[in-house]
This record gives sequence, C-alpha cells and structure tokens, in this order.
Amino acid sequence: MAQTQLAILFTSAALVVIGLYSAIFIDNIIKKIIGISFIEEGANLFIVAIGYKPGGVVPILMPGMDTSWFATNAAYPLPFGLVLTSIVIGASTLAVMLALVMVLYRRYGTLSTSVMLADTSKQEEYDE
Amino acid sequence: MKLYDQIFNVVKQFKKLFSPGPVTNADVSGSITAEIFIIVSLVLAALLLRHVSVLLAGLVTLILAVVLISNIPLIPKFKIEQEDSLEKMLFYAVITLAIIVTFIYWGGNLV
Amino acid sequence: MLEFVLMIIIILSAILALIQKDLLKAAILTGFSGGALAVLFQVLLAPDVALTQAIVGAAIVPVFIALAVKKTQREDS
Amino acid sequence: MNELIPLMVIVPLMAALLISAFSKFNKATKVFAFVVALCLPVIPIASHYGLHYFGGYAPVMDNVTNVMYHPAITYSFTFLQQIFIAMLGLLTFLVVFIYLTKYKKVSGPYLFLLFLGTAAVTAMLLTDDIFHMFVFFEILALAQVGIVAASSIDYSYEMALKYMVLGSIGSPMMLLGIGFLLALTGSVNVTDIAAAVHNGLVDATSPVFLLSLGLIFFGWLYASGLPPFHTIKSGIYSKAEPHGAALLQSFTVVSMISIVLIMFRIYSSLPIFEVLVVFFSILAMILGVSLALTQTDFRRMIGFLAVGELGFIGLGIGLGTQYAITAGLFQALNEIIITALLFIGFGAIVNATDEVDTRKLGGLLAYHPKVSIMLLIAGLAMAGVPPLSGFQSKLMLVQASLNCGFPEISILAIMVSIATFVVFVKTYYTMFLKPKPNELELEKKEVPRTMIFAMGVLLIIVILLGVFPDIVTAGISNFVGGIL
Repeated sequence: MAQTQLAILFTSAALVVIGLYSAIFIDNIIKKIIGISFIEEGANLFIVAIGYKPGGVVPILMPGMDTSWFATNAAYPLPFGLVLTSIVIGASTLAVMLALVMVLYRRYGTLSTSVMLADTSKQEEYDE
Repeated sequence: MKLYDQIFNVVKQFKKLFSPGPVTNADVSGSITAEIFIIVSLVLAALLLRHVSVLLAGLVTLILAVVLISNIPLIPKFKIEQEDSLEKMLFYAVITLAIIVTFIYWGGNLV
Repeated sequence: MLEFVLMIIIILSAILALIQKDLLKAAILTGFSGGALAVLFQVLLAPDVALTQAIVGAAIVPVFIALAVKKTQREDS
Repeated sequence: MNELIPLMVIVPLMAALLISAFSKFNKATKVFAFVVALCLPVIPIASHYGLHYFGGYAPVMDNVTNVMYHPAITYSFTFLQQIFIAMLGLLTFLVVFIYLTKYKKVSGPYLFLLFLGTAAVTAMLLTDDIFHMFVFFEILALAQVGIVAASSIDYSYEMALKYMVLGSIGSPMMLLGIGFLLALTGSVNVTDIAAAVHNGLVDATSPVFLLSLGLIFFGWLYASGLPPFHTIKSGIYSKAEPHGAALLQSFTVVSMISIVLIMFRIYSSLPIFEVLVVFFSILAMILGVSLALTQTDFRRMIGFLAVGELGFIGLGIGLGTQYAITAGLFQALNEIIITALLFIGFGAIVNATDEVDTRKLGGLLAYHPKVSIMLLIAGLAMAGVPPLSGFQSKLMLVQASLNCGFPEISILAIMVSIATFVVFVKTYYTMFLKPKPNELELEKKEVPRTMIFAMGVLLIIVILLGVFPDIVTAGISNFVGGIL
C-alpha cells in the first residue's frame, strides 16, 4: 500500500508546517513550545515511515521463522532505533524549555513572548 | 554640499543609536566605519556574481551602490532588524529556511 | 483504514491544541496527539518506538505541560 | 593504544556524572575535577591514530555488490582530531581551573555541564556516524543552555530560552535532513553514504538529495551561529560567565567544523554546496564585524567578532581546494585559542570593575598592565598582525582565494581583518588608554592569578603557532588530502 506511505509523508509535513506556523504567529510561550514540539514529532514520524514496509512484518526474528523469508519481509529496523533516541531527546528539550518558562513567569507575570523575550540589549546598556 | 549635509545628518542620527547614555566620539567614528564598511563590502560581494554573468554583476552592483548610498544611515536600520527579540530572530530563521529549501529544490541543479 | 483515522486525529488534535484558549485543554490535546502517534507507530511495524512514544508522548509531555501551566497561568490572554 | 579513542568521550562523560552525583563532598569534587581536567589534553596526545568500532563489529564486505558496509558506530582518530581534541582539552582544563579557584564552594551541576559539553563536542569530532553526531549535537545544545542559564548575569534565562526555542527549530530540520539521507542510502555511516554518492548509487541531482542538503545546512547554520543565528550566538556568549563563554565559543567552532566536514564529504560533488557555504560565510563576516563596531557592551562586541571570524573558516571550506580547506581548519584552531584568550582577558576586567559598558570605563592600563598587554597581543592576533597565528591562517586564506580565481573574496577578507583591527583598537582605547572617568570606582581587586596563568598559556600557543605554523598545517594538509 504505497498510499499509506504517501499519507504518512503528508501527515509529517503537516506537523512540521503547523510547528513552523506556531513558531512565528503564536504569542503565548507555552503554546509556542507545544507547537515547536510538533516539528520534532513530524520528523520522527517521517523517519519511522522510511523503515516501514507495506505488508511486512515486525523486525523481530521469532523462533521457527524462515530466515530468508524474514529478510525480505521484515521492516527496516535502523530508523526505528534512531527515532527511539530522538523521542527522548525531544522530551528532555521540552522539559528544559518549560522549566525556563516557569522561572521567567515569576519575573514577568505573563506568558506573552513579546513581553517576556523582547529585546534586552537596550535596557541594560546604560542604567544609572 | 548636499552630500555633506546628508553625512552630517547621519552623524546626528547616530545619537539615537546609542541612547540612553552619552555618545562618545569613539562610538560615532566606529559607526561611520561600520557604515562605510557595510556599503563597500556589500558592493564588493555583489561583484562575485560575475562568475555567473558579467552583465548581471554590473547591473546588480550599480543598483546596490545607488540604493545603499541613497539610504544612509544604514547601521541603525541594520541594528533594529537584528535586535535580541525572539520574534525577529524566529522570523528571520524561518524565512532563511524557506529561502534555502526553495532555492535548493528548484535551483539546485542550475549552479 | 486505521492509519488514516489516526493521522486525521493527530493533525486535528495538534491544530485544536493550538487554537485552544485554555492551556490545560491544550496540554490534554497534546497528549491525544502523542497517543495517536504511538498507535500509528505500532501500525507502522515499530512496536519498540510505539512503547516509548506512548510513555513519552501520551503521559510525560502532557504532564510536564500541565505542571508548567499549574505553576504559571491557565488562561491564554 | 587504540583503546584510548573511546576514552576521550567516556572520561569527561563519566566525570560529569560522578561530579553531579557526589557534589556535596566539596573538597573531593574539586580534586577529582582537577585531575580529570588534567587528563583531558593528555589522552589524545598519548593515543595512536586509528579507527575504533564500537562493539567490535568490523566493516563487512558485500560480495555481491563489492561494497564495504560499516555496521558499527565508528570513531576515526587522525591528526586533525588529535590536535583539536588536545586543544579543547587544554581549554577545558584552564576553564575548570579558573572556575575551581574562583569559588570556594563549587557547584556540581556547573562542572557537570562543562564536562558534558566537552564530551559531546569530542564525540561530534570523532564520530563517523551522522546520527550519532546529531545526538551529541542535541546534548551539546542542552549543555550550552545550561552553562548560559547557570551564570548570574542579567537576562541570562531569557537568552537561554531564546537559544533553546531557536534550537528546537534548527535541530529537527537537521534530523529531517538525516532522514532523507537515510531514505536514499539506507545507512547513517558517513563513509558508506559518501561511497554511495560518489559511486553513483544515489542520484546526486535528485530533489530528495538536494533537500537533505538544504535541511542539514540549516541545522549547520544553527550549530555554528552564522546568519540568521548570529544575534543569538553572540547573545549567549555575552550572557555566560567569561570563562564559560571561552568554552562555549570553542564548542561552536568545533561543532561547526565537524558538521561541515561531514557535509563536505557527502555533498562535495554538488557545486551549490560550496556556493551556499561561501555566501553565508561572507554574510557572517560583513554582519558580524559591522555590528561589532557599533556595540558598547564589550562582551557583546567580542561575541559578534567571534561570529565574524567564523566566516573565515566557512570561506576556507567553501573554496574547496586542499590549500583552502587547510587554511580554514588552521583558522578554526587559531580562533579557538584567540577568542578564548579574549574572553578570559575581558572576563578579568569584568571581575575587577563590575562594569561592561565601554563608555563608563577608562584608564585601566595603569591598574592592570599584565592583562592589558596580553589582551593587546590577542587582539592583534585576531586582526591578523604578523608574526602571530591569526596572520598565518588569514594569509593562507587570502592566497587560497587568489589561487581559486576569486580576488574579490581576498579583498573582502583583508577588509574584514582591517575592520576587526578597528573594532579592537577602538575598544582598547576606550577601555585602557582614555582617561579614567570620575564615576568609575576601582576596588582594589586583584585579577585572579589563575586567569593570568591561563592567558599566558594560551598566549604562548598563539606565538608558537604564529612562528612555526608548519607543525600544524602539514598534518592538517595530509588529512585534507585524505578526504578530497
């Protein structure tokens, strides 16, 4: 079923585009972080789709399976291993970002990006 | 005399660049250096187009020189566009991504 | 057929999470998206990835976001 | 002794974990951190060149297609890796030494971050596996954010969060690019991918291959802080503690060259790759130096200068001949040393005066003569004054671009050097030579002796490399001949 793979590509592209859109246009910082995490999910989904084989089997060699049949029918397991790492990295990045947001909220009292993360170079330049 | 007045106005406008706070002559001379440096280096970089087409290089260089010189002071404009706010940084990052991907996807084989 | 439904759920819940005024609802919808992604990974013959994604995407990430929302503010003003 | 190769990553990584676990024993932590930091430059010097296959899986020859496959994560260790890792280890040692003597009570998490960053960047330099590089690239980004957020400078949290948000756009793009390469070749080993591309197994003009170049290139721009990321990169330098910033810029330079060498090996057959690298390098040079000229915060000024100097490295690699790449890599090595020296030196000034605005400073030459003379030499080295090391690499770059038939680029490079000189002289004048303002109160604070020691060590290397550049360039040139 090649159309499954095509649909997955569209889904991951849609996730990336949603993420990029939210990066520019959403003002609330938590929502912006949620949106950005969708980019990572889109990339993961794309890499899993590379390893997927339509009509194949899970790449685990069960006892009693014919080896050559398995080699031609199993999905490609290398991308799955990569995605495993990348999911964990994405989660830890998200956690660090949210922790920084919590600290900054105490200082500013708002979640608006245009207030919290505005230009700081001018204010500190010359304070009497 | 017109150009002289224009340059004099440029120096006056540098005052805003360093506000709040005093403007020392070292800062102003640095800004004027930056102004001249940016014009010359951009025009020089445009000359690199001659490896693609000589005519294009001449045209782009002339247009760039006229546009840049008639728009001085450039440095305050450059600095406003490259300040530390996240919105501007994200905007330029995404725009660059779009340009790179578009350029490579459709023009990658032409170069 | 299942995979198409899952993809629609993923994209819809992603968009819904971003247009939500209540940030807690946005966190829950993120969990929806992550959970659907986990099932989709299972359909795509990657059970190990699906397990990780189910834990991370459907449980840990929404809980982190919900914690952040609890420590800050709930309304998106 | 090839067993030492993985130890270059494992030692700082384990040290980082142990330090953060046992950080409540202050004295023992200090001694342990010092010993580990001392080991870091020694291990690469003692090790032999060679390859290391993790898990012992040697390359497999496919008899049907006659292609070699690398099933294991491979670390390759040559002269280039040796010199860069040794320099990075030396810098880490100096930074940790400064940190340990500056504070009575050391913070475990901060040392953890320093060692973690060193381990990550070492792994990026050693690895021959593009996904392995990506993982350590992400770890490096987290470590950098931590180092920035741990400093007690105003607005450091904001800058860390900005860096992180931009990073979470940059690195998934790189992951997508790696995914495209994986889809095309079915492998993440750079040697395998490069062999597939050069043997024609992959269509080098297909849109997917080009798209992977674009996405990985965008990730590289983020990693190295070329435009549009030059503002955030100079921002995080200025918001970190000075010794932390010295290490941060070395992380940037090393990750830049390790990614660009991998990209060069894969995409060197595409002319557009070199065009892109040269374009962004020139942009970085122009923007970095012209913005440095208008800064009044001197930490920010060195940050922009450091970004501008990165353009020279990119220029060398973008020109693509053996001589040019050698010059670019030599410039990278010089930049690590010189910028670290500048950051540590200006950090000593911040330490002594608690002031970062050049307009409020002046007359420091009488108070800190040693620091000011060392800073003067470092600034001259960065601007490319003979016989210091910056001169040698910039001369090589100018010659290389003339040999390639781009006289414009050599004029531009010389102009950027002159502008760098102007920036430095202007700042030096306002800080050290101009009469001391009345408001400036100088406490009778001594510059820490460790900082002077660190600057002295780095200065000796600068002069040594300036007088005898051959000890490095000959080896680098051999390495470049191997990958061309």
